[in-house]
Amino acid sequence: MNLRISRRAALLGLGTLPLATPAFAQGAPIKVGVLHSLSGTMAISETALRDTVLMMLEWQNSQGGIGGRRLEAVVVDPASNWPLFAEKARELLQVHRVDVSFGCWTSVSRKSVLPVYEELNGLLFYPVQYEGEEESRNIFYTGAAPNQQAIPAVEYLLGPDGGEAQRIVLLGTDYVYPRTTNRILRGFLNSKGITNADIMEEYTPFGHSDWQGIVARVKRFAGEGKKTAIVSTINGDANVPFYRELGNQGIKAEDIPCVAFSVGEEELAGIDTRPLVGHLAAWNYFMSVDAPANRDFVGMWRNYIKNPRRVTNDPMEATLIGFKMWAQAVAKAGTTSVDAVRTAMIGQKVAAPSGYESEMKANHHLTKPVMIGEIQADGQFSIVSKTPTAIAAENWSPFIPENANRRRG
Amino acid sequence: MTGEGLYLDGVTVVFDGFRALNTLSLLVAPGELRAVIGPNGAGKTTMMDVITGKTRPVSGIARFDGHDLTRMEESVIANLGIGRKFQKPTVFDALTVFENLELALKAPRGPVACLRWRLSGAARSAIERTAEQVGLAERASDPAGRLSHGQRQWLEIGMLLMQDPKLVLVDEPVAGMTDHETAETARLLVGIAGERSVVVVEHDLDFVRALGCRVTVLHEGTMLSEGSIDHVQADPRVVEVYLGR
Amino acid sequence: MRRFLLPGIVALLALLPLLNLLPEGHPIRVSDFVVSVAGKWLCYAILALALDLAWGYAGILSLGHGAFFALGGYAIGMHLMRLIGPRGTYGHPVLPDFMVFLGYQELPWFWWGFGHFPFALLMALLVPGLLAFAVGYLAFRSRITGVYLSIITQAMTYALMLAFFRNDMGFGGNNGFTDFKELVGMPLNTPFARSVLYFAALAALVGCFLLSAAMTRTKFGRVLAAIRDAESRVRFLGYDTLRHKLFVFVLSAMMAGLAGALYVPLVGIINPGEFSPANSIEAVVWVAFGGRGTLVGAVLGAFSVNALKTWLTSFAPDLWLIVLGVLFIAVPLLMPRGLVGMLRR
Amino acid sequence: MNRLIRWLLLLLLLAALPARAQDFDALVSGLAGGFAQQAEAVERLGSLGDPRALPLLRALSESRLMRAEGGGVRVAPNGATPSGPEVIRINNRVRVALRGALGRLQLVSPDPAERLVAADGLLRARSAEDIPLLETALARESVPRIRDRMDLALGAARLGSSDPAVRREGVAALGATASPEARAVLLSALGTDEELAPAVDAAVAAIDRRLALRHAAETAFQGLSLGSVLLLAALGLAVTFGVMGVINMAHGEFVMLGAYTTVVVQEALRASPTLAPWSLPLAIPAAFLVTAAVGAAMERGLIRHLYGRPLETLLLTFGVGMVLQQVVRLVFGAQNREVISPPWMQGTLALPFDVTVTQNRAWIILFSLAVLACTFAAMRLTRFGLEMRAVVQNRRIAATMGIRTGRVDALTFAFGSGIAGLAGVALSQIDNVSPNLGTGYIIDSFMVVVFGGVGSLLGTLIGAFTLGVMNKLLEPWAGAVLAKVAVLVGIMLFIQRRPKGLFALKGRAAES
Repeated sequence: MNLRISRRAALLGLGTLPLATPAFAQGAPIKVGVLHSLSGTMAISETALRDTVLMMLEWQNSQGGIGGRRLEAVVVDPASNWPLFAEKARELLQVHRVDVSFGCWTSVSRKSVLPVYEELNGLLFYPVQYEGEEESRNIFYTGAAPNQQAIPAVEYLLGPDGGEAQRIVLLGTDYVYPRTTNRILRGFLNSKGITNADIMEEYTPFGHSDWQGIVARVKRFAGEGKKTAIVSTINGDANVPFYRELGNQGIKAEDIPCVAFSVGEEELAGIDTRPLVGHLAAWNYFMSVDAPANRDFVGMWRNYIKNPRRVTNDPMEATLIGFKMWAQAVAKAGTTSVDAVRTAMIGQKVAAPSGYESEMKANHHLTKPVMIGEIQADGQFSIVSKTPTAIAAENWSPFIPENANRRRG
Repeated sequence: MTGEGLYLDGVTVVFDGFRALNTLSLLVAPGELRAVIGPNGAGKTTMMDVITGKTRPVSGIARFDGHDLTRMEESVIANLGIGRKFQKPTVFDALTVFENLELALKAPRGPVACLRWRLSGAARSAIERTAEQVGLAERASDPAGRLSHGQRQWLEIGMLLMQDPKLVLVDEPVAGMTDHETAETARLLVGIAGERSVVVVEHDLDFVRALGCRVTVLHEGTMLSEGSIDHVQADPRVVEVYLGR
Repeated sequence: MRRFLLPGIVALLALLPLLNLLPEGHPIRVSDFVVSVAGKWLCYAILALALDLAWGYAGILSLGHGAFFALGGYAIGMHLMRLIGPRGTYGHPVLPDFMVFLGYQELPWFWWGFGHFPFALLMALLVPGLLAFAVGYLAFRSRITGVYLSIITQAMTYALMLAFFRNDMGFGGNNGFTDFKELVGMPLNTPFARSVLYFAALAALVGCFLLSAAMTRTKFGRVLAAIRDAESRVRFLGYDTLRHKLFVFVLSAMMAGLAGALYVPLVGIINPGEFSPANSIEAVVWVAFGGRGTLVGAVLGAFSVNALKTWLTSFAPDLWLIVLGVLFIAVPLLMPRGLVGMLRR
Repeated sequence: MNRLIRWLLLLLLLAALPARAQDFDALVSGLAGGFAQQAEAVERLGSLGDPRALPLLRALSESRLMRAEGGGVRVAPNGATPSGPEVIRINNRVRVALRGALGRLQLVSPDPAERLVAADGLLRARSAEDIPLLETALARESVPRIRDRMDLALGAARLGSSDPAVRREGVAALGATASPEARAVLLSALGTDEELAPAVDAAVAAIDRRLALRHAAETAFQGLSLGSVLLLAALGLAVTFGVMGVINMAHGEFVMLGAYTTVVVQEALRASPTLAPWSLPLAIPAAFLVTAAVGAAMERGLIRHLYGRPLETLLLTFGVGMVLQQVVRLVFGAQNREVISPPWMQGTLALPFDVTVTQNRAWIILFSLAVLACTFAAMRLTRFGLEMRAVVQNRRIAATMGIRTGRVDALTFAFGSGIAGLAGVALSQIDNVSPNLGTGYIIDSFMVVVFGGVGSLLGTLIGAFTLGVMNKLLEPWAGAVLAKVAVLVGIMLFIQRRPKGLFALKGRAAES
């Protein structure tokens, strides 16, 4: 189905057809760009988001579109290649004239397209948790900022339910999200009286598959007599071999619990989770959330993807929230014009599948609940802690001293 | 004619425990024409490899005009004035006959010199003269890839001449040639010698006889016999290992 | 007729940004997108030209040219980062954002001088050149040729990719450099800047093309062809093939560096992904597709394969890899001499 | 008889503890409360020592304890996996408490495995209350492994005693071991006990000396394990590249196909209870055949047209790799696929001198050596191997002797590809099964083959293990990335010195 859509798009994509049709004519379809990698290393995570957007689009059309106008998707493949992200963003905006885009995963892809969206005044919804330290008027961030994920998770580890950890191992893939998050966490831990001598920090490359040495070193670090916990910002692909090694070296959650920020239901689908029971993840949504909105979401997804075993995850939920908010904002503004929609976006509220109500704040970030889940033998998470209310994002972390002399604006 | 010519003494080459050359000694005077014969595996080609720097001996002396050949790069040896013609003719198929000869022409060999190289009238006429000499004047602007087997052999000899070497090494020049071509080649080689030393490695005894020069017989990497063709053919050791078979 | 073919194409290419100036909705107006994408292809064409010089003419199949390209890009990227100055997020007068962030107190020594455009441009040529010199010298001296050389150069770009991914290297890690503001006083991210960069890339391509064409017509070019076909024979002719190969390899690397230097301001980002071995192989495919050993072929290949890729990633986002893969299979089998070879026949 | 004594002993122990049976029901209903309440209830049930608690706690730890209607709890049968909101969920805090409680209750169990787990649990609980319990159990224990564990647990328990003499005894006992756990326990005591500090320091130093050897052995194992992975990935290349001279850039994708074959075999056999446990061994021939077939098809259909043009082959196979990757992505989806490890490949294996290694990696080392041996045998001992070597040495003469060279080429390539498939089976046990699986290994494999010496299986073996061990030696102080970069640069420099690799073919044949 999406092939048919993109074929039309492709005809325009030739760049040879003069674009005389005014894009905003009454009744003309609203164009939704989908900028997720369908090949290359990031396809593993991003294809599900492409499908989520298409699902929402189909749903919205079944509701009669927005203001009587149908929605039409333009799917492109930036192929996990960052300069190609920028090129495809420009193509979406200038050739296909999309009214809104949903896309990107990882900060580098977002940073690659950001100048394009700012130059051409486009609108992008970014659905993944990230390190913060950014705020663009052309981007709405529907994933978590560090204070909506990392800090509550570590707080949990330090508390009685998490095992009262006194030493922390910060393991991450060597890129900006783990580096920043760990920097914020170090500041936070220091403020809680955990000195740098009790913090181990180590980075590995993308797709790292040989974890023997690092896990052995973690074991040794944990063998210094203080209760130790691992905080993992390991990126997608490397998690499977990491968890396998953890399980095989006999590190149980009771001894050294590991809390992860990038491991969701999709990642666990590739692992036998029985040896991992009790390890943790922090998100703003888990598939196991017991709420009517979530049951609708899971049912709709499995119905759309025609697979009763497929799972949902946090970035998919964030995509859904973003989509719904955007649709509401367009309806409210009565136009798809970027400036009007941007204004209408602020203050939009959606009853999210997480069971909480999320609100778009003026800093272009959402309020979100924080949930801690323990891995279960069936690959799902058992929610062991959640915040009573959705909390607002601090995209400029107070634990980063340089934010004090940040340029506003 | 100056210098001492080619001087090999006690040269030994070992491949995986196999002695391809075993204390080989050979002296070729300036201007001399010498034929080297021997059965397969006698070390003829290895000897040429040592002289041209392709193979390093484990021991022994290889000198040309007082230069130690065992320590030099192939290209440096070539620039000393040692030219080599391979058994299988290797000319540059993508280039024309003229360009092949031009590459061989004695001139500065560095990249910058090659970039700045302009063909002078003298060089052009030297190339044309050589093309004439090897009978390829008519085909000067054809790619070498289109030449027949014999013509390629001649072109290679022509390239040797362009190098203006003091010592020419020729490996089985007449393999696969017609009788007429063989005779032509013998005449050509005899003509070249005198001004320069020529070492010819060959199987074809009729051809060697036609050269009418001193003959060295190799066997198992060492010199078995040396002298006129009639002398070596009469040598019983030679008869046993080579001719007798 | 053939005499006017190339100048004609160049003139057409030069016209492209001018068509962008026409008012919106004009039948022959080209969009910003086309200008920026075409500018990118021009840079790729320079890279293809560089690769063709080494592979098509001298038989040196480098699977590491992407590394030279990326190094050139990084050199200019460093300059662009320095130019951001206090306009960065944290407002630091000297240090780029990522350094502020990783807690650098001062600029690392290898960043010195990159505030000056001529220095950065020089480095964009010199650094790839020096790397090519070192790798080439070691490899050619040891007579590493053919596929061995390909594997070594591939390992080189792979090692560089791993190294540049490290945040501790001081080159911005995975994120690399982005969010550039200006170049030689000209604000980037405007249609005007893109046109200027487009013309710069076009001029560089024409320059590189003419230089390569002139070079391959000299005796040096013939020596290279001879080395490609029978290297040891060339050595027995008295040519030190090491020096010739090194010369062309270094020159080719510098050309690739120049391509990268033009590419980065155009696309607005440079990161270690550019070092990925697949990028280098893709560049080889452009040359093979266009026809190696002919300069026109290299340029044509870069344009056509990339045009196809741009189009397919929108037209058939799920299938484009298969289409491109089949193309890579078909070229060596069905058109070993590439597009140019086919057209000439 | 023996069993009876055990139960009597248990009763005896229970009588010694303060029995407050009236609390039992209250505590049991606490098991269904909040996490904090649960943990408290579990701890108290453990020290209460009522044998009725044992099945309840076990059920709780295995998610079989359910909320019954009317406030109580009920136990689902052993082996059941109930679901729904009535299942009582626990968290890590409860799990830690459970471990201690179950330890106390199971320490005199007739099942040695349970006693071992119990001793382990008590070691981690480190409570002085357990001293008499452990002393009695130790007196009866006959299995050496469990005795060692109980000794450790006793030492740890003594360290928590209020009597300094007992504590000193504990330090001495722990210091006599070579166990990292003992070291951890000692170090944790260091902070609380000024007086014992010198004794603890000495004990830790003694343990460290014994551990140093162990760490070295473990590092060596890690290196060998990485080497075995490299060996598997490179062996197929050693055949296709080393023997045939074909640069197969799709080699990594063949590895990936092998891994996906494993997934498919597992899924096909999932329904059959007799075959399912054997799915991994069964996947071995399947993966070999599938990839060999793809390899043969590729050789006959494509590569054969390009012999003598290695650079073109390189491009062509790169294209094949792209296509294979995307086809797999479209067929199986971009997500990771789950591969289940059989129980005998999970957990750690204890070797002599307390060296522990992970089972799956130990198996993979053995597997890689077995594959190497088979490859060697196939090339040296079979008719096919003889023909293959003949074709490699002189194709024309081999053909005149009646060898069908085309068939030999196809078989050789199929054989090399099949080995890649075998690598895929092994990699499915340690890495992601995703369409990108192969890309991570291709360059390393080439480096191994080039480093070891093209055409030499022995070279591939030594090359792979050398690189593996070097990587692991460098890793602790250079980090994973720099270690890898250093090894790559090292190989590049090494090849300058020995362009033909470690084990080069010498002589005339190698010159051409």
